[in-house]
Amino acid sequence: MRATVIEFLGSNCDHDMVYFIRDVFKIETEVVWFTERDLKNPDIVLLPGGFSYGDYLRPGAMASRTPAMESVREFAKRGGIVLGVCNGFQILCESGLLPGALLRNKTISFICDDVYLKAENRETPFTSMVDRILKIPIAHGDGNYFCDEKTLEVLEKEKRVAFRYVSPDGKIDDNWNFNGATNSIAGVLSENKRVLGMMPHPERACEKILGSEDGKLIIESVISFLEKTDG
Amino acid sequence: MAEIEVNLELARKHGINEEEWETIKKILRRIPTYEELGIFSAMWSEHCSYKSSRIHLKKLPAKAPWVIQGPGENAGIIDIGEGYAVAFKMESHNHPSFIEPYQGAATGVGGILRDVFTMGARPLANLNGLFFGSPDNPKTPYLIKGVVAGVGDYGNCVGVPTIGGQVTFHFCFNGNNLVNAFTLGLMKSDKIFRGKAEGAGNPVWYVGSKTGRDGIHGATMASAEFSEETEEKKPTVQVGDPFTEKLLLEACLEIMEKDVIVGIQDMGAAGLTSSSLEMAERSGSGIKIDLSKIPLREKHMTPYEILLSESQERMLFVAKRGREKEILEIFRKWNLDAAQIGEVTDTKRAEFYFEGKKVADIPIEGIGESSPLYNRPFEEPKRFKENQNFNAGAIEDVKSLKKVFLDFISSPNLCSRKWVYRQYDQSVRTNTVMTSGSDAGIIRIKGTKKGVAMSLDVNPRLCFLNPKEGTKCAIAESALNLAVCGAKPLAITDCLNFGNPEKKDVMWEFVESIEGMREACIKLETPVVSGNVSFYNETEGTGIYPTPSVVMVGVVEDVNNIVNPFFKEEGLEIVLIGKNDPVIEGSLYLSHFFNIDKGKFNFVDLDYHRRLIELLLSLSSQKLIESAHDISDGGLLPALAECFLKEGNNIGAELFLDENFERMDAFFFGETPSRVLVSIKKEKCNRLKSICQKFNIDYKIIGKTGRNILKVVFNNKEILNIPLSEIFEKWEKGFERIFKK
Amino acid sequence: MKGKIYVYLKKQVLDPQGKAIENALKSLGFEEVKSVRVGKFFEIETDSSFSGSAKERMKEYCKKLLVNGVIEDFEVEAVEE
Amino acid sequence: MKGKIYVYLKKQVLDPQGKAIENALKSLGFEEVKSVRVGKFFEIETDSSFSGSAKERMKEYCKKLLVNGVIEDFEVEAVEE
Ligand SMILES: Nc1ncnc2c1ncn2[C@@H]1O[C@H](COP(=O)(O)OP(=O)(O)O)[C@@H](O)[C@H]1O
Ligand SMILES: [Mg+2]
Repeated sequence: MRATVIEFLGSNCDHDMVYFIRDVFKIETEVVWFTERDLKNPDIVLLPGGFSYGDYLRPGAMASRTPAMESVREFAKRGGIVLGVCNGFQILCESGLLPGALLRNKTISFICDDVYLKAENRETPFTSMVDRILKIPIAHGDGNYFCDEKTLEVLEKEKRVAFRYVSPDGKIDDNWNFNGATNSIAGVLSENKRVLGMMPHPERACEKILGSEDGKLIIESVISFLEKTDG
Repeated sequence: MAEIEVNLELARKHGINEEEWETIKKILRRIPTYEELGIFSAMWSEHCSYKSSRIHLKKLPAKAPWVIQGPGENAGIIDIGEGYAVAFKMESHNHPSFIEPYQGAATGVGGILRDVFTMGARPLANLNGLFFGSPDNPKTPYLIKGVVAGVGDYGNCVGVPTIGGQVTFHFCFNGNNLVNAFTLGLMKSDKIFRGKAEGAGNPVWYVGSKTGRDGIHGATMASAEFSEETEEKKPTVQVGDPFTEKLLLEACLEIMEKDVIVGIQDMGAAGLTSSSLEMAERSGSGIKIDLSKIPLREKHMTPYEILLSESQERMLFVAKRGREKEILEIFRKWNLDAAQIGEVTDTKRAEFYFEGKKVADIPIEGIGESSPLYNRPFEEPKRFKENQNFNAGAIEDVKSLKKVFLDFISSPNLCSRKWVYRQYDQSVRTNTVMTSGSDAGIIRIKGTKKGVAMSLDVNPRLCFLNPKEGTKCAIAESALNLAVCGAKPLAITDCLNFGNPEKKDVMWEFVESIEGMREACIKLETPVVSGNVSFYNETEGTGIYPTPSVVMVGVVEDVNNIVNPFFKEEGLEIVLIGKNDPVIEGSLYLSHFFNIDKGKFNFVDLDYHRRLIELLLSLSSQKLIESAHDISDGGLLPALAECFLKEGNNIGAELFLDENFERMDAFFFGETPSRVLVSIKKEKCNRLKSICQKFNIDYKIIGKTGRNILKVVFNNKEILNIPLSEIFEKWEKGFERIFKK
Repeated sequence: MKGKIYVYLKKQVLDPQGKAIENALKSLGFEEVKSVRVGKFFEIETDSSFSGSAKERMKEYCKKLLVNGVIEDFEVEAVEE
Repeated sequence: MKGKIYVYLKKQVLDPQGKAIENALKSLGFEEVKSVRVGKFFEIETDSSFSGSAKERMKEYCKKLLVNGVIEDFEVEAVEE
């Protein structure tokens, strides 16, 4: 398996993502600068979190209009697997690869905290191993997922909500939906379910010493998916 | 433009007095140009020259085998082993944060980040010390919202986790809030960069944001009291651009990998002027700069303005010759303006040109060596002895322990700070192994077992009552905060926030405080490797309490052995380690409930304290205890509560007291240094006891962890019984109440 | 050319910032406030090295970057010089 | 009353957003762009339960909350109804 992490000007979770994939999972990982078009033949493209272009204008707006993202769009069209985390999720929405948009948190402020996630659809490349409620950190100012009603209906019907914010015991609860996302949506899938955008940071929950290892289940799912499709 | 006549009157407007004016003329052997006057004024401002503090700062210990860089550089550096070193420093941004809380705080964080990465270290952790006026002051909510958002947004955007700090409310900060920002960065111990301008002929480069008319004379402003006049003189407020800072950080670290940089320094207070002069001064060289080559944001800027602009996100560096292409390539990659603006000379002079004309020519030694140095008069104020004589005996003792405890734990200085630190990214860079809500912030060093721990502390009230002993307490507390987690304290950085040094009592506070810092740092073997002085924290003649913030930095040998403050299971023994002789004189209890800041508090016994620290380190390395937490502000009962005040935690405590105590208030809420609460499995108690005996530290079992409640039993009588949920609710909502008022 | 572009959040889109400001104004005693919506604008200066009308050019800026059609509408005000 | 308040960054004050947008437009091929400044506006609706003119009232909102006089200027456009 080969992974590619895209770096944009101002990305600040790029190193964390590379550490997660390359050092924790020992997966062969390439780093591609946003001006490049060659993605170096990956099985998965990862869009890291963290303030590309300072979140100026709109989070993800400027990054989504870079040459590397054109290649990511083509890669996704061919059925490639793409995971965007936090700012990566925002970039995916801005580039049209995922529907909807991420608005300012309902608190108006940045929120850094642990959230609990429930995988709503286990039949996706990202969730087959997610057999429990995940505890994963969020750290964002604009994570309040929004889409129009028609889109929402489609997302729910097609089971394209990958993760929802829940209470520690797995219940939908507004008190645990810190940013105010529509239908407590924390992660959204593309039509072919091979592009996932999520606000929480699985790469920050990758070792016991950091407080949780739950984020690993998502990559383990992808590994198992790729093994099946390859073999 | 008409020539501006430079004379004594103009010099005075620049904050230069007659004596200094004469010295300037002597150094130059002529009347200074307008630009030169600007340079002298900035360089000789209190903020840049430390003219009132220098002779005292020299007394601080700065050496230890692990110190790689002491004061005098952009940040201090200590060796942490395995080929790594950490650079750290703290800086104040008090005045700007009062004028514009959001931008003032944001640019404060930006400035300290640059101080650290300019040395070649990658910033890995921030702390912030925030001091606000009384919560009832109408301006307080506005200030705290702005400051916290500013600190958060900047660090979050750059991608440096903020993992601790302090928030203190006291009416003495009504007219002057304080923002002290700390950054720590990691580097290879053999890859250190310094602010040097060496090698005549080497090019001088400018990189980063374009220069505008921001904050001209900011340094001078930070060197005067607030008054209506300063309101008018308000310079253009500096706006932070964390995105550019992030690019600058990455570009600088990338270029440092190549072998092209001779010296590098950020442009902080007094901008280009101080960075260029300081770099040349350190190297005993000269520097020649063409101001026409500086990238400008605004039209028609004068050389004077260019010299003194405090535009943010800019760096100055000296490179080796003939490496232009590589340098430009890297900065182009990061979308940054870079320009060659001059060169190093061997003239020992700072020469500035503008449009072909020489506008300033100053002997660098002159500006440094002749820089004013004051031994300002100081005198113990009358209030000092008066306050010490206060006796709390007349204060009525606690009647309802429950009510007082709940009020206290939800009060502004004790309640949860989560409203603040939830706005800070604490986990970016995936190193954070302990963060806000515990006693210290700790990051692990990837590729090793080590961790670096840090804690920011000061108790302004104690420093007001007794600056020397109060400062000792700050250092002692900071060290103890590390030790309870299992980190060995190694060195400190400080931020000395005081009032107007021209007042004898303020100067006395300063001198005493330095003496306390000296004694404590020598005893604890934690030298002062960097720091910052902020005077003139006064408004309309009223000054703040002396507030010498310190950050202690230390090392954890194995992050798997870290101890946190929280009770983990029922049935553990709760042991109080340390001398249990609390008093309410000078306590938060007395200040909060009775509005009295008086009395003689218990001084720290540094020998005892040092043994306590060693004891704690031995406990954590042996994995003997389950939790540890120091007892500080608020005394025993709040500290005990802090061992279970955590989301989702439902392990409470029962205290069994047989001791005869005279007063409830002193026993439960009184303060004294060098006390720690630990929880431990019953079967290990004897071992703990014998280790305590070995270190000659007092030991007493005072209770047991239990389920869901906080209970106190005194002589077989229950005197307190509160469900944890009730305590948690009160404690957690403390900040909301400040905003509702 | 000089131009101004106004960007509005679509009506159906929740405006958390507007809501917060509304509440803040009310709590300052401005109880008459019924609703607040926040928008942004761009003031843009260009030279004349482009073809087509100024207004069309500005619309292109919007479509290519400045506006997210999922949540925002815009208006353009261009001054040719 | 309905009103609009436009808030501008003062001329001398750095506009990091504007600068980044300017660069982004250029790199998308709009090389004619010389400068971009970003501002914001508020659309406010109120009932009539206040005294004084609508315009004055809006100015009060600005001074009390909406505008940071240290770095921003504003303009008010009020429609009495
Ligand atoms: N401004 C702040 N930013 C981040 N964390 C903070 C801030 N203020 C306080 N904290 C955190 O809240 C907790 C309680 O603070 P404090 O009572 O000052 O701790 P201590 O008494 O152990 O020094 C600590 O973990 C501290 O790091
Ligand atoms: Mg502590």
